[in-house]
Amino acid sequence: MRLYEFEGKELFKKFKIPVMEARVASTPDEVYKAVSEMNIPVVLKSQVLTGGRGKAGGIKFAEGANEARTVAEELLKLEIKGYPVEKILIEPKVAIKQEYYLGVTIDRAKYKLVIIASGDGGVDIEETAEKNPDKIVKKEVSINEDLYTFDALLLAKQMGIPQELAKEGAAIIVRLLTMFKKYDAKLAEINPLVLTADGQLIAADARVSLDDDATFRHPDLADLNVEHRHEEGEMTPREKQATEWGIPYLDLDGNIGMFPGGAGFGIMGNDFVHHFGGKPANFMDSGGGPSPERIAKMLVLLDENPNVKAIFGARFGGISRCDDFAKGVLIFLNEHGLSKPMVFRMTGNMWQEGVRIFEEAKKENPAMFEHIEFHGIETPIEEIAKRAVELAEEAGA
Amino acid sequence: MRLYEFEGKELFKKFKIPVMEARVASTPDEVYKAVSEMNIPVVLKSQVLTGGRGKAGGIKFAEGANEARTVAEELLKLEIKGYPVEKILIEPKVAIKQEYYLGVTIDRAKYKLVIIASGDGGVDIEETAEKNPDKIVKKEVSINEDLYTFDALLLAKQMGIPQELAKEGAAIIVRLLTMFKKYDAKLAEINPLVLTADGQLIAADARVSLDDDATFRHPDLADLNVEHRHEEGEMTPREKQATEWGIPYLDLDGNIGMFPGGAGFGIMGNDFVHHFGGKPANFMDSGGGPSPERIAKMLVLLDENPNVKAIFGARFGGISRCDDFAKGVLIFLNEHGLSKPMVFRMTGNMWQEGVRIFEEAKKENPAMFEHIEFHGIETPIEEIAKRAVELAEEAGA
Amino acid sequence: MAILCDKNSKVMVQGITGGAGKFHTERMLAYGTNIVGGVTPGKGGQVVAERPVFDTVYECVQATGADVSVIFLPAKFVKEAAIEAIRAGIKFVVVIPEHIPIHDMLYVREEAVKYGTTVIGGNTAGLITPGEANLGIMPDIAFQPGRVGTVSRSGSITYYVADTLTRTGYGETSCIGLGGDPVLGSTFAEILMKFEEDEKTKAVVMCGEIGGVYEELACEVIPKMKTHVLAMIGGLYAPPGKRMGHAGAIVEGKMGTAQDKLNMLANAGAHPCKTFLDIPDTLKKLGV
Amino acid sequence: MAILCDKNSKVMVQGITGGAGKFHTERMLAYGTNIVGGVTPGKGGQVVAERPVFDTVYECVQATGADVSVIFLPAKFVKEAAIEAIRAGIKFVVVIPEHIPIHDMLYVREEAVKYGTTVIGGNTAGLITPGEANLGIMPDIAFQPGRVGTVSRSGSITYYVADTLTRTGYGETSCIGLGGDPVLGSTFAEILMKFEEDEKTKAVVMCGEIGGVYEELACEVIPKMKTHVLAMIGGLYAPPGKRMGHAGAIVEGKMGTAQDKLNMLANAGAHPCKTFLDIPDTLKKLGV
Repeated sequence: MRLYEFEGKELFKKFKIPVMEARVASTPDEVYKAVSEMNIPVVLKSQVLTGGRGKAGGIKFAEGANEARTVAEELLKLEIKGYPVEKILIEPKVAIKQEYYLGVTIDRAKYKLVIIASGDGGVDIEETAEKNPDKIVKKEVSINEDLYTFDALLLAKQMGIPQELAKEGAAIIVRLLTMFKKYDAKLAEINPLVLTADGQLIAADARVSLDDDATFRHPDLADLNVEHRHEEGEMTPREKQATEWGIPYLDLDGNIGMFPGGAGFGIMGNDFVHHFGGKPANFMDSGGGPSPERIAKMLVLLDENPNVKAIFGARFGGISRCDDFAKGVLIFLNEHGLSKPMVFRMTGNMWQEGVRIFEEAKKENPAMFEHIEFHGIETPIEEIAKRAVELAEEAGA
Repeated sequence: MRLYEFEGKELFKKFKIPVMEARVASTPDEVYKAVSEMNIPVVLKSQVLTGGRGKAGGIKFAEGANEARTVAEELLKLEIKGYPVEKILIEPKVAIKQEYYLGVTIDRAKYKLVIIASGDGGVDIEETAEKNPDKIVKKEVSINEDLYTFDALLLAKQMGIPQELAKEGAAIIVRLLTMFKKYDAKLAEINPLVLTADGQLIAADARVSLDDDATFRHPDLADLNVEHRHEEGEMTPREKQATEWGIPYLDLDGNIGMFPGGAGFGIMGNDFVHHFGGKPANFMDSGGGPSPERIAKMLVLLDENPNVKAIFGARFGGISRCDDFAKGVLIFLNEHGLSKPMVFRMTGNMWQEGVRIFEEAKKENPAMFEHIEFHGIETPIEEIAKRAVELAEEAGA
Repeated sequence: MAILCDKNSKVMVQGITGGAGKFHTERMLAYGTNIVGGVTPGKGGQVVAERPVFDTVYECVQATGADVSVIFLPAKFVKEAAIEAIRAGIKFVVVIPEHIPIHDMLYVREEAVKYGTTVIGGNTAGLITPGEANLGIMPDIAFQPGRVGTVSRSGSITYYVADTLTRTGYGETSCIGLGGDPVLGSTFAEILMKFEEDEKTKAVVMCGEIGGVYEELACEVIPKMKTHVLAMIGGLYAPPGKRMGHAGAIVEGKMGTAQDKLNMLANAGAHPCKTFLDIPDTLKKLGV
Repeated sequence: MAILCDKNSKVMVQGITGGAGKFHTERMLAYGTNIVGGVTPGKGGQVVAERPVFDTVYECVQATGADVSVIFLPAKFVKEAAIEAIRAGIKFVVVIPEHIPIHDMLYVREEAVKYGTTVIGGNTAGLITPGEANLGIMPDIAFQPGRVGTVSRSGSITYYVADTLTRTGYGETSCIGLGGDPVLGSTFAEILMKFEEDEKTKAVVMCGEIGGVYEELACEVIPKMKTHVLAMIGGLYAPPGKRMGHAGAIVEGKMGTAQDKLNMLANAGAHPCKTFLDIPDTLKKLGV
């Protein structure tokens, strides 16, 4: 769950990481009002859940309220990497003496938290890391260890914070790590951490990602108006529908509806379709042990997608049960009906029972199964993928 | 710093360790009023900072308010091991099915926290520990480790808490340890932890000692009305005076005023006096690096003590400075005057300067030094002790 | 032979009294897995599938000698359950549930390393040593004793690979689901080294995925291995994933495509496969 | 020879810019102690007693090679300072201040054990290796190079014992103040074993006190020692101390009087002394 800059800064405030006195506005009028009250030159920052905002013209300055309103009108029309700007963060314009980089993330290979610091902050930090790795300081911290002030002080000095501000810098490092641990963060980045002309250290930007799987223990995030949301960007209507139903789903630009079991085969099944000359219309994950109702909803998403010409199904019952899978398919067939050809393979946990359910239903209502080809363990999955590509070609023709 | 039972239970409440709904009263009328309102049979518990209260008749039952008043009158006249009863804790009388023991302390030899638990709680727990050590369960915990619920659950079962209450017991164990760590405790004891006839686990007593040296980080203790106080018991007027001045001081029953440097020689100097046939009138510790003003106050305490017949001084300047020592003695001589004979030895850090100060003052006012014999490194301290015993004998005769 | 669990392993189930725990305990038993007991705090003394239930892992280990544990519990209880198992002396812990908070897995990993315990998952289908033991949620239909090991981030891929190996007569020594969560109890490299030490395993099929760092780490051990490694990577036709901020790029390096991962593995000495059908072809060429 | 610190040790001072730190740094230097620098966070770059001041111990160690640190800081800063020194590779840490919170010392001890560092104090007068190094606040007047080691809970007792040894011609190898706080960085047993390994130390005088557990622990190592141990205990005429609650009695056993402690030590093979004057008498009898 990625936070907007203004949300991240609310978290910073809670941990006494210094940020500027700021306002958030959604319309040019709100911007005008805010800047009138602030009555100083300001910077207007588009709030989008993606990087590269500055280069895309999403950050502008304004001397007064009238100029701010005009600038806001432009910004609110912007789309940055496909994300429309809906909110603007308004902050005082300050003179900057130095930009630092400070970030905390998880090194998954070493299973450690890592603090990364540099005296060379700003947009080109990744380039710095690649070309001048000695300008980047890293410190690994075990999850069950505290960071002591002396470690932070050393980092602050190594990143080039001047002697008289090093203790203040150290405090910011300790607080950022404390926040990281307290809120189950995956990323907490201050880039840049600025040294202002009047000698203050301030977090000028905030990029924070929290672990969706740990939000259950942070009910207080709601007080910060931080809501659960997509990792990045806006969703298509179908993706929104799927999210409401709790199904991981992404629209792709092909024509084969992917109806897999498990995220792993969800990914590899798409590769196979490509491999045999087709193009998937979506990515989908059933999740572990989906209920029949969920299976039915997955099919609804595909059947109602006009791009889908044929459906490729695969069910290898592990934690999921083939009888539940079969029941789900039947719910879909009875309540919604299938309008596309579908080929699938079903095996694994409770597969005999699944087959029995299908055969019974087919005996009762053969028409319902008219567009369905189903296979068991005897057919390699590659054959099913090939057949799905054929079906889509036939349907598309 | 030892807490009264009612204070300890305030801390317990803060950590959700179950205690009974209780009242505290200081007069028979307050007791009457409290029990009238509670309107149930109660137990009245004398609040004293010592153990053995039950055996000394400090715990009584009362069926109603009138009886409670009468009982309270008796209790408030009690002195338990020399400690007058000034407050009474009033709790509902409950039927008890089982008494457990649960304590946390520090094992100084192993440098670990230790949880101690037993199914055999109550006043005889130490006897149990000695005679049936297998009825005592211990669990060591490192200071930088959390106690997991599974550890606590195992302890709860091992101490014999019934299966259906074991999770509740485990929660109490975890909370007691959390409290212990959060408040820098030296001891946190629930004895007994009772299982009531209606199936509840309740902390029926609370013995908590906190580390005086860590109170600086617990300003919130003031909200619980927990004040800094003597480890056990009430002080003599001179001990109170010394405490106000910040000087560790205890009255003893001899006649030699002990004016040592350092706690170590404070203790061993007393042994030496005994060894040579004398008896010290006090124990005192100058603390590290005492100021001249503090030195002067130490002498005031001794000179004004009518039991003191002679003063035995020793100063080995380490963190303390002999010049400060000499200045302090002079302040005392000038502002207060010495009415007893005194023998002392001074050496160590800045001793030459100390000697110079004395000799200059003596030259100016020899009368002021009439009762003073002072020695340097050439005289073994044993000789000084012997001489102090002689002086006291002469003065006492 | 097998790795991590065989017919002599004494297996316990944490969360044995829950719906999934009970269901899969019965399935695992039906497969012949040597399940000796289970744990649900507060439910000690009960019996599930004729196996005793204990309140704590310590008690279960004392009474049954369990040395392997399979966890079927809601994600938020996994941290304590896994650490309990590790501290009680369990040497192999299988974390079936998905969506384990990442920080929790870091705590679990610290303990696992300290005690020398192997943890797989979260979000793993488990491990199966065909004919000997089935830990977790894998369907037994696809598996047959044989000479190839498998390790995969995804349960469904494990089934398909085993299905292929079984159909083509190679069979499997042990099949491991590394897990699908972003931070996992074990790495590909660690599991590959365990297969390397297993005499019966003649080749290992490792199936990775786009994203994460575990495939790249495997490249450090593959050159040292005598056992053949076959590699598949899911997401060959997916766009490259996104790194988390600059920090991610600085710590984990530039994000590669699935094809980059496959190339790295090939350079390290692994044999790349694009579909499951490539696997038997490759094994044949290698003379396995 | 000496223990823990000699003329080759590179000594740093934590809190060197404070009043006590500066005063004692100059004193220690005057004695000839090889002080190479000091640390006060935020004051790096300053100079005290012609020695460089650093912000962190790490920087000081990098620049000066310091391997011993003496801490002169308010009690509440000692935990971090000691842990900083330990983690930066300092092998001997002297904690001069008193009233260190007990829990803080437990944290320090965990780190010390992990890194193999010796910590003495809190509330110690320090260590003196006569003629070589003086760490802490001991007056140099009482000390002279020689052949007896001393270890004491109290600074004042250390001075008196050294005074006695010096006056009677034995002199000292190293004199250690264990510290007066209730929980100490090192135990008598640990320091005794260091003296045991020092060839020049022919006997050790250990001075304990009523209360605490450290004297009793010494009884475990004395029987294994070849070096003679002389024991004094303060508080022979004091009433027995009070245990903290039942828990204290259960964990640390019944509280003995000072006489009990002295008897235990005698039974373990130590030679008991009642006054300082007994020390040279005993050494003479032992032929030291």
